[in-house]
Amino acid sequence: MAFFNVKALAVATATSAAALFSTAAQAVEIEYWQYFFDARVKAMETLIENFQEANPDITVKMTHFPYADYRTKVAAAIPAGEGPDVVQLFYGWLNDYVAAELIQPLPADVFPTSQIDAEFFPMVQAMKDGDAYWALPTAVRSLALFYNERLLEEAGVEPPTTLDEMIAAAKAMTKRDGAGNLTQVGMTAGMTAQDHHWWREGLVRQFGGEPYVDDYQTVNYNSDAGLEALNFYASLFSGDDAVSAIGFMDEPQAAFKAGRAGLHIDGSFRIGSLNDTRGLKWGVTELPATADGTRSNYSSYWVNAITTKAEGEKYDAAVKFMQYITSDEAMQIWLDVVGELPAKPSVGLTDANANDPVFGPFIKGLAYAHTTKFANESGQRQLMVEMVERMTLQGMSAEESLAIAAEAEQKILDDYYKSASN
Amino acid sequence: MYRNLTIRQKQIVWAWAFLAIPILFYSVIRFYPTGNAILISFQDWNLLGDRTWTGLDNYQKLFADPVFWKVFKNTFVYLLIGTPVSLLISFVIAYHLDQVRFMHGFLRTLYFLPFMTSAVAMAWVWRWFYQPVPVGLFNNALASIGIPQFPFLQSTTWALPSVLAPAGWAGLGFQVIIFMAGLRAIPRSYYEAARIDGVSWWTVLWEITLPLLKPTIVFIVVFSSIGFLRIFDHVFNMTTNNPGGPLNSTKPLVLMIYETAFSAFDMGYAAAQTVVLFLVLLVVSLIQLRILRDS
Amino acid sequence: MADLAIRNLVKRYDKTEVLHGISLDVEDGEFVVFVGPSGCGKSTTLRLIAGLEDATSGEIVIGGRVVNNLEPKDRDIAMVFQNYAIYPHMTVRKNIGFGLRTSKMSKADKEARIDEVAGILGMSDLLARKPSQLSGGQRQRVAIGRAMVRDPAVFLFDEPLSNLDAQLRTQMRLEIKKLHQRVGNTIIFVTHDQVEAMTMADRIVIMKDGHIQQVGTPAEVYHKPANTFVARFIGAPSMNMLSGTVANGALQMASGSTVDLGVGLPEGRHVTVGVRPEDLHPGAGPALVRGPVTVREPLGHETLIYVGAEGQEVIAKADGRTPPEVGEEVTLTAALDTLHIFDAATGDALR
Amino acid sequence: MTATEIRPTTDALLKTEAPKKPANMGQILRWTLLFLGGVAMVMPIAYMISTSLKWPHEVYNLKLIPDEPHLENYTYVLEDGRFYWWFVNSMIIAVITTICNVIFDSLVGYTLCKFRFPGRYIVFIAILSTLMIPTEMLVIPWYLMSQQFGWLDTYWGIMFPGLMTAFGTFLMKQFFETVPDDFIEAARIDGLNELQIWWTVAMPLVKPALAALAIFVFLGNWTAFIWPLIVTNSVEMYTLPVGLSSFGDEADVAWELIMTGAAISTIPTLIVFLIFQRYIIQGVVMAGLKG
Repeated sequence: MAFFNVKALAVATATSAAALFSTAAQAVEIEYWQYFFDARVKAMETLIENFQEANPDITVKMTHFPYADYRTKVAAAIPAGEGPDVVQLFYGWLNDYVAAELIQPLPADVFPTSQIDAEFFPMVQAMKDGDAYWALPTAVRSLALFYNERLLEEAGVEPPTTLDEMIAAAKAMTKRDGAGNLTQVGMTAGMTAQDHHWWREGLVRQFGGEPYVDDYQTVNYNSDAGLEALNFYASLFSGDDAVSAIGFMDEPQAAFKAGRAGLHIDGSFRIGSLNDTRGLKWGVTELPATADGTRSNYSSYWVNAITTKAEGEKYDAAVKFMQYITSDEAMQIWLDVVGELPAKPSVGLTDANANDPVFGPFIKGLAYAHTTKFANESGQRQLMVEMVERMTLQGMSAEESLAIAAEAEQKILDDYYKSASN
Repeated sequence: MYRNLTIRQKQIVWAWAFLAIPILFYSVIRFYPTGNAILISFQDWNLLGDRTWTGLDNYQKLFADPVFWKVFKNTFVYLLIGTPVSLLISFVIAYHLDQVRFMHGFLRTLYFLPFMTSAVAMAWVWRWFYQPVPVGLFNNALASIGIPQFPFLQSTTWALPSVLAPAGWAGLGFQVIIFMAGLRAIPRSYYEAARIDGVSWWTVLWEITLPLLKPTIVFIVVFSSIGFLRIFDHVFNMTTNNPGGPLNSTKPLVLMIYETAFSAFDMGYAAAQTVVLFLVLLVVSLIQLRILRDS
Repeated sequence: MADLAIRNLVKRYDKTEVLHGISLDVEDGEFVVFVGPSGCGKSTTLRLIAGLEDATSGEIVIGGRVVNNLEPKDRDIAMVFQNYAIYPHMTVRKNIGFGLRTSKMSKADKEARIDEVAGILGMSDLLARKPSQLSGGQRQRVAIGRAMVRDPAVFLFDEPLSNLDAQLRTQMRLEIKKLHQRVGNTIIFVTHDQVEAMTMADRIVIMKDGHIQQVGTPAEVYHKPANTFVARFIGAPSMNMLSGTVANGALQMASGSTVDLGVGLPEGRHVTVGVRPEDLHPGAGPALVRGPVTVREPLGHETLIYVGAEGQEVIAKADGRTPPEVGEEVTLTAALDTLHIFDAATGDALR
Repeated sequence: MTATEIRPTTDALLKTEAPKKPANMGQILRWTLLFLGGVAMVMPIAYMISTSLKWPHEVYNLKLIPDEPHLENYTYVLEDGRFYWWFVNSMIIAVITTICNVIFDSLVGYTLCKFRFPGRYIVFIAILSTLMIPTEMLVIPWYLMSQQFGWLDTYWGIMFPGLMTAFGTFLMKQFFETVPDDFIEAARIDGLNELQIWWTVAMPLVKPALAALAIFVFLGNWTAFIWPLIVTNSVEMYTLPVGLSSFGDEADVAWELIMTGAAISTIPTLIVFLIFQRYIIQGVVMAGLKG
């Protein structure tokens, strides 16, 4: 029998050694993924540092991917059981992830629905499903009008507050060479950047329309208002007195950064990179209103969610991490570093933030912002790009081009919602 | 045991031992995925959810898709402009370079250098050249002599040739070298005999040089046409903010596949497109093989 | 050193049989030359002996051991190839030493052996060179050195001289013969050149279409060819072949003359009468051939004359000083004991 | 006739052996036009390098020689650290893939050329047929495969599709045809096993072909774009072309920085070319004549 005793002892030793080992290496490691954008990575590094200080038993490993590939990577990795425990997703993708059971709902006891409904900007309610939220943002973003102070001064104009003022100011800042080529534009234009959001949720609504109905399942911009909005947008870069040109300096933000554009519509996330640009003096103001004062803006956000990969102690750690990155403190850090706006009015709408010369216009914009629900953001953007191209390159009338775009976009939506309902 | 084998059997053992890893490789990395791609082309799959069998739906969708036909046409335009133009230019250069002694090596280096560059790097260089004023080199040059700017990449007509140019440019040196080798392989005595016969320069070119160059020409045509049919790097990098644009005028099949698979995640649809690409390459190769056999 | 035996060796590629069961015994130290036109199976036989290919059936015995399933390296042989197979990327020393790669000798012994071989071949000064810096004959010597260095029981030579120019070939075949006399190993030498065979061999093996036609010393195959093939293959210019019939115990030649050989031949049989050009000359005696001279080839001490007769052309030897004129009608004769009689149907020698 | 003569043959092809003609007007004109054409060919490369040495305000003028050339752009781009990694990644991948191709393509080519065994023809045709299968067709299954086996974002993942190529195999088979069987049989008689024969006898005989193959594979992998783009996730795993592509967008079209990045990824191959020019051109010629 001695044999058995020895064996039992050996097993006991092994077990306790294993136990010992696991206590020693007790820190739970969870993985966090987001796309690469310098400021976002820096901000998240700060947040992780703070979080780990408060929770020494948890380590968070951040991985980031370039924006263009991010969606592919996430979609590929999670089903393979490889990916993150907490993941950052564009709000428009959420349905896919819920349907594919790649993310799990946030625990209602830690994230009570009623509290979130009350505390966050109402747009996040799209993330709610019955009693639970699937995901929550740290920050939201909106659009505003950037201006080059030096060029405004040179032209002797003030930052515009209405669309008419904007056109006038842009005209004053537009320069041409002897051959009639633009060498400096009054305003940037290009659907490839943020203009497609501005057109959809800004201009179309400001001209009295509603871009989509049926909870964004039906295209509705093929209307008089839509046409007027398109004509207005096209007037920026068509005709002899154009204040802009598509493809000027390759990309709108590049033209603005290079000091060759007076006005530029962009998101709050651009602030960081503009701050880094040497020799550029810029300011920002709210998106211009119509003559009767109508304003509209676009907002979007990235949410954080817990994936189905997180289980057991990793799940607990992930919940704690989620709690921290949706806290007031995290939101303020995110605003300071990234320039994205807090997702809670209580943090965003402090007097300091709302009157901030840089963040103020964006935060004010949130009050009248709309969030487009995309089925395929890049596909839908591409249709806007082509809508303009048909007019500039093929001389198609705005009416016809608008109708084609509306039809094509409706098809994307139909396909998407049809297969989603399957 | 091995010792008891006959010499021939030992050779067989060695041969298969040498081929074991490569055969495994080709099976797993080439043949299995080919079958897999064909299979996926009959399925509906967005990478996240389940695969569902949809039969020929993807193909029906493809043939009904005007973008596909546009892209299909573009692919052939790349081929049908790129191959003959680069063939002609490289032949003319090789023909003359062949007859130059002074600093021959230096001139050859100038023509060959672009072949050593990376397509991505050079796509960006050319993209910059093509920009409108005040950025682009070409348009700045035009503007400086008072000529209105030219919409290289901002035109549905000119964007494709503009994208094609750097691709042809990069491959030109390669073709020139091969042409020169082909020219040098023609025995001098043929030319000397023709000189004695007093035949014209044109007849020599047409009756001696070109027929004897046929294998070289076929090689270059096969090589470059497969390259043009599969063009991607240049297009992708010259049109990143509007891939294949404007209005799909530069989009080749490979870029459409890439977008369908890795932006729209419509794997089945993308696979159907690759099957079509495969068939196109197959047909083009077979036609070329036929021509090769005729020679 | 060892003797070598081949018993009923058959080689078949798929359905084609290229060796039809040949047998041969080679004595220790013998220099045997396989000769025959291309495709006769001589190289195949050599490759089977070397172990580069499998015999379909039959046995190969070297030094009393059946070696059929042995690796080449275990057969105690060495081979010199037509293209020398000396490696352009190695120096002469490395090339010669290559044969010792798998040997268990110490490094110093190997070096000593290489030097010894190089000494024998007279190329001690060339050891550091690359093959590209050598002449054809020197390359050939390196190839032989590579084979020699292993001191094999049997040397195999596969047409080793065919890539050399005529003068060098003559010189090299002398050297190989001397080498054989000096080292005394068994040598199997394959060539398509009958002069090489005649000058070098102790015994010649003449092959055709996968069969051995005759085995014998150079004198035997020259003077007593077993059949018309051997008769025509050995000797240059080739033996003249005239047709005749046996009638009344004598040869009735196509030229009309009758030659009485004084030996019994089957009555009425069609035969082929072979006579070597050097034995055929204008003069008195039984007229074997009659006809006009078509071409003269003066060689100095003698002149070859081509005589057209009965639709064929025969070659004869005439005096170097006063040969017949072209167009002159001549009568050719030969000593009776120089005539070779073959069966017209089978080609086998009757006498 | 033998492998040793491949080199002299191609050398002869490349030698400038055109008949010497007196320098007449036609010849001078021909030379001048060829020279101008050659200069035009290298202009994009020249502007790339020149722009990488310019300050932003100079970028848009047409001067080829910068007023005040400087290396600040390089410092900026390299300080960022990513280009350094991309460079290392590209180098590792290109080198390993090249070694694998040189070994396996030649092993297969050699086996198919010098061994007689049942199934030889089928294997040859099967490998050759993969030339017909476009890489694009395989990208999606490869991606799924990589995903399943956890190869995404690894060196192995980037490399595995290119470890052997049918083209290389075919090329090597063609070259081994020029190696006389005698060489191999002589080695067999000398007692080398087949692996040793391949490595110590056959391989050195086709060195020029191996060099050509190596150069093509290296260049192909150094500039490969679509598969590395798909299979890499993290910025640290990018290869130079993928990195450059993402950098191009991210730099907000600061052309002097993009040109610097382009120069960093191009200059190494240009240097390799200028050093090994003879070998590379020989390789091109051989591929052209043998392929």
